[in-house]
Amino acid sequence: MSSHELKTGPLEYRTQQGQMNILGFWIFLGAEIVLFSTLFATYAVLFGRTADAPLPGELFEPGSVLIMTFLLLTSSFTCGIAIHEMRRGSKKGLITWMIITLALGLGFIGLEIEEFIHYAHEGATLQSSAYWSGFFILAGTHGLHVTVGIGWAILLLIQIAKRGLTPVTSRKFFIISLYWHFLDVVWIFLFTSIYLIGMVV
Amino acid sequence: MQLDEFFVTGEPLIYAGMVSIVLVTAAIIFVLTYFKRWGWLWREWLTTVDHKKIGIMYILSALAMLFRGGMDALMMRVQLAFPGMDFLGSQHYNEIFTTHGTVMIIFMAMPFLIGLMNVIVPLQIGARDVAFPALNALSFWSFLFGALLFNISFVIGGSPDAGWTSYTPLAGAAMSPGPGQNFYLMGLQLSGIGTLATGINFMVTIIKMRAPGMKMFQMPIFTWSTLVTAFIIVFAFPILTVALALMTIDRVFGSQFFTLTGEGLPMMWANLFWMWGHPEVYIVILPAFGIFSEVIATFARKQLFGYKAMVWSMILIAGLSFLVWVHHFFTMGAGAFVNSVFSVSTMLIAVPTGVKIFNWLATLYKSKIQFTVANLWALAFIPSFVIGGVTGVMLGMAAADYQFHNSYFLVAHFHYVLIAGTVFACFAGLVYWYPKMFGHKLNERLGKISFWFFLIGFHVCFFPQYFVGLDGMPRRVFSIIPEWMPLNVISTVGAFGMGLGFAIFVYNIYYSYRYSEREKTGDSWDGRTLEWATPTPVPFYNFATVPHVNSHDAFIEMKEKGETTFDEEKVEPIHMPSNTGQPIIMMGIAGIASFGLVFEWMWMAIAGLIGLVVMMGVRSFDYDDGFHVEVDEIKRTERKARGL
Amino acid sequence: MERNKRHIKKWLAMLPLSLVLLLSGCSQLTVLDPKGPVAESQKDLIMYSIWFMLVIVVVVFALFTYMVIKYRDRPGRGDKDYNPHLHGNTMIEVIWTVIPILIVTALSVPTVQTLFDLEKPPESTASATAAKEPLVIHATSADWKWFFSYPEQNIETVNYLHIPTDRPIEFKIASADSMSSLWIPALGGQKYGMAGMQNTLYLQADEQGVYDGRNANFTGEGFAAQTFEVYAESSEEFSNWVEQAQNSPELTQDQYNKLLKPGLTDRKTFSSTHLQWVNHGTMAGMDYAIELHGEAYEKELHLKSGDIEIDATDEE
Amino acid sequence: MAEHNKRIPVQHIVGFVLSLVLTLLAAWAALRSDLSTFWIITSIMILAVIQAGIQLFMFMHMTESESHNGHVPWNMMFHGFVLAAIVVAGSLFTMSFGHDHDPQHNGGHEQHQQQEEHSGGH
Repeated sequence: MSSHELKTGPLEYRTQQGQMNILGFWIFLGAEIVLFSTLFATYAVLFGRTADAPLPGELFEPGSVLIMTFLLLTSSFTCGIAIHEMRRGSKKGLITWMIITLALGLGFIGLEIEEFIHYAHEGATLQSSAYWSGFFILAGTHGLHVTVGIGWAILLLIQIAKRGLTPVTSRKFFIISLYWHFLDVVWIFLFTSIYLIGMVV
Repeated sequence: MQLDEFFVTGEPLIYAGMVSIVLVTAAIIFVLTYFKRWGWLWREWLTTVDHKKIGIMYILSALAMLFRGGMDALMMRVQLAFPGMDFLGSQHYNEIFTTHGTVMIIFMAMPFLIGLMNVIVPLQIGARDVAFPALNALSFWSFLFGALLFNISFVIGGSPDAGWTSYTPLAGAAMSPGPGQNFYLMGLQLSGIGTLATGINFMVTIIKMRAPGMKMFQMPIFTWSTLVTAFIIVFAFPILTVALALMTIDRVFGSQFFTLTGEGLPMMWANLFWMWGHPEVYIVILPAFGIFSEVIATFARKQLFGYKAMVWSMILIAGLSFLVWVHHFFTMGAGAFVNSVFSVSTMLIAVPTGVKIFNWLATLYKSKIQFTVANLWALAFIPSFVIGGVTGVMLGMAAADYQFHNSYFLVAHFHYVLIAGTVFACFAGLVYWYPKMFGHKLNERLGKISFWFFLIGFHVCFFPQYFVGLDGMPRRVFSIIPEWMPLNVISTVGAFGMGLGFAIFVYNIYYSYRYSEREKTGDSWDGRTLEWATPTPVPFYNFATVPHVNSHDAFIEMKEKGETTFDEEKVEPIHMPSNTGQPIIMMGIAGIASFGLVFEWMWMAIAGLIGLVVMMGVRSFDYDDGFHVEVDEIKRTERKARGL
Repeated sequence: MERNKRHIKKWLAMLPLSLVLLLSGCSQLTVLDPKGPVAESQKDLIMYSIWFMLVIVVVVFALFTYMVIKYRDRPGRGDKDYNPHLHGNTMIEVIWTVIPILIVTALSVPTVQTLFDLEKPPESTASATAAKEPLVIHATSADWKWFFSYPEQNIETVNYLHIPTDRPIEFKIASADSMSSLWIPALGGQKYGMAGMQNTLYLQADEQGVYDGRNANFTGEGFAAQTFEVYAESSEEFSNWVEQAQNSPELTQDQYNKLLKPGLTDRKTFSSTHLQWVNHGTMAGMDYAIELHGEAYEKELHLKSGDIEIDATDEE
Repeated sequence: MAEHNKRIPVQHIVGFVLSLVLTLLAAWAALRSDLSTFWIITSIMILAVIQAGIQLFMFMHMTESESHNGHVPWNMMFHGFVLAAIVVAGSLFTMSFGHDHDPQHNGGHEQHQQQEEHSGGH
């Protein structure tokens, strides 16, 4: 609970509380890795258990999946730029790049929902087989994380508009940037192990 | 849903339970209203973020849960001693062993230890609170509402009845329809979230908030055990979260993870459950090791032997704990190779554990042992735990495990490690730190009587179970063949001995509250670590001035140098967090959402979920930065506390 | 205070002693009184490990007793033999790290060996004749009963089985619904039965007799009653029994479906097996029972202890 | 320190380009190359790990010293990934390796074989 404040360095690291919140979030991300890996493990073990539902290779379309991947990769990049702007002391830059990030995220979510609806029409739903349960819950959990991230970032944008760049607001933005990049990391593995492998095997 | 489906009907024992719940609730409401204590309760306890108060609430809840789980145990023992009496029917017996296991592990052992961590760890490292005090309160309320949700099941909706392991497909929607199993899933889910938050909280606290000068390898051993435990929690609990979520989705939304239809794989549940479950065992045993180390070192009046080896063995145990989960289902038929791998990794855990046992023994070498009650619990742990440990190695030998598995041999083993390890540690820790928490010691004479009843009762109860297990008695049966009767009767006698020991312990709390001498100094036992450097009762800011630490056993060094935690020259204003009602409200809403999901009332679940999201938003916009305690107030408080 | 300490001593001295006494009486315990080569090898492994464990227990107890008595804080002891700053000793710590490693190694080797041996049919020990082909029996559990199908003999029994002695039995274990575990402690360790999967367990009886078998894995309300008896008899007697059984009525699918319904049932014998319609151990057969009786799992049996005993006396 | 005030975030741009290239490479390997299934899976998993590293080091500032958090973030990520490997590989090892999932088809643990059978049915 020390209130000593450093005079230099990025704003988000200047108070001990700021450092601790960021550290706590890193630890939380460690837990998130395990959370997703459990879903990956379930998916992997249930691979092939499609029962009467269509096979993944029949439904996956490389085109839309690649677009989704590029949307998310780009949003991760723009989110990085937003933090770069924040560290340069530019509130406007931060807000602008963050809004771009969210727009890309929304695009990703839109495509994912469309994809899920398409699969459901083809007869692959949460209920249709163990494999598809694994697929929808794994991809869905990631999608839910992205959605939560968008809502969270909107709250933070309101706060920064009101309060400007302070150790507290910049800490909050730094943390959500960690979250956003992390979702990109998860997506890379999702893209690789669900879609690419699903289309190969 | 009809009202008679909502309430459990037809069991006299459960009617009695309902009546007592109503009476106790009415009594509490009456007392609070009559003495006009509602405001006090809200300000001092329900909204508190003080780690000491949160710890005390954890411990009190855990004691209540110990009572509940203990009653379950006694009922089971009565049934097994007199199966002909038809005391419990099969269904009722199944519900009771399910709730006994779940309550004892999730709602007793873990909260009890987390409670002790809460009270002690910040004091041991010279911190003024944990890293995230409001999150800490949130953890507690999530545990409490989870526990309430789980415990209410026996009067509303029906208890879960698929065992604390809840193996699918038995626990799935097809074979266990109704809210019972949902209570298990949601109760554990809700409290599990809090446990994960606690893990993160304590990791950050210990890493970032140690007193100046205190290096990692100078931390008190209980703090080390907490750090290692927090690490295990962070990496193990997400697995449980996912497993529970998947089964919930299976049951409520019809997915096919662990079902017999849609090519589901029921055994995957067992796999995920034990991937969490085995680390969980170490979550409840490592803090116990830490407590024993503190207690033994204090009452042996001697430095802990092999401090570094103790720390490294804990780290090693933590690592290995993630690599042995398959030994819980060697008999699933994964083949000789898989079983060999996990058999060897399981037995390897005996190595660091053995090192710890020998280090404790060596701590006693050339010491001056004082047989206080706390130390009796700690000393009794060593031989008792060794019996549990060696039989654990026997269970780890997969080929032999085919005969031990699912038998009372296994039941005896895990009670030997969990009671002699965790429960003894809870008692040792509570007795040891009791004066720090409540300002007076527990009566030693009553404490000793309760200790001997509990210890002898424990061995009488569980030692025969090894043999009845080798005679082929499986666990979880409510009816037995005549050959197993004599040993079961002996077991039951022992169980009542333990019950009596616990009752005396509880009476001792009341007796000591009335008659024990109040503590005058903060150093009740001539302690070695920083928690004893604070005055008793501990001021809410813990340390007026934080000492500089150069060694473990920091307080020994301070006493040698004549230092205290109140250096008038150096007092500065102290920044403290404000109380907040958000955690209890947030978790109350989460409790309502969970309750809705238990009964699959979607309107209620969705409304609760929206409320939860709104509360998170409120939290995000809350910029309350706490307050400062001024120098004058600190000086006044400290002078009064120290009688200066 | 003083009396308590004496208690500790007395009690601690008695514990290992009682352990030895109890162990000597152990030969009556089912698991330690094996009736076949599989249980024999497991018993040998258990006894082998028990001796190690006993040594560890005795050493720790002796050290503990010594420390507690010698270094207790008694009046007039003063600072003799008291060294509060003794912080460790690398040499001795290495020793007590290495010894457990050696013990673990000594336990691992026979464990792994036995594990691999148990995956094969036991080699015939009692009879001098050459190794016989294992007798295949499909053991299928359903809530809360056991079906034993003999595909070669084309017979099926419910809740009991006959086996010839001196011949390996190859159990093909599966479950129609909840996960179960086939355990005949006198003949050897258990293995799970699961729907959609098939486990193989080799057992063998060397001695004739009637042995208790059961489901050891919790399956719900009727779990305690999910038991069966194993009749191990000479191969002639076994052949006679098979002949007799082959004269029993055939098992119809309708009848089988009724039997699958959750509940208790008494012994039955049929001259055909259910394997002709469904093998619950395959992916195709895993949802057979649940599709058939999905609703029936909700119903409670209201089973009391007395019900089970009546059931047992009904048999034979 | 100086890096934070630079106008153009070189590190981010490099990271972004790299991640695009790696994604396309993985997609090519999976969809267009003639590699065997085993090598495809191996190579695209390696590419994914490299990409994850890019995010962690170049975007998330996992190791910057101004955080005053030392090696802890790195430590958590490292152990998180170790555990992920244990959970995924361990589950496959114990759930699929030795089991006879489908005795009639006699090849339960070889999943693609199973899959062919399924696709045959369609």
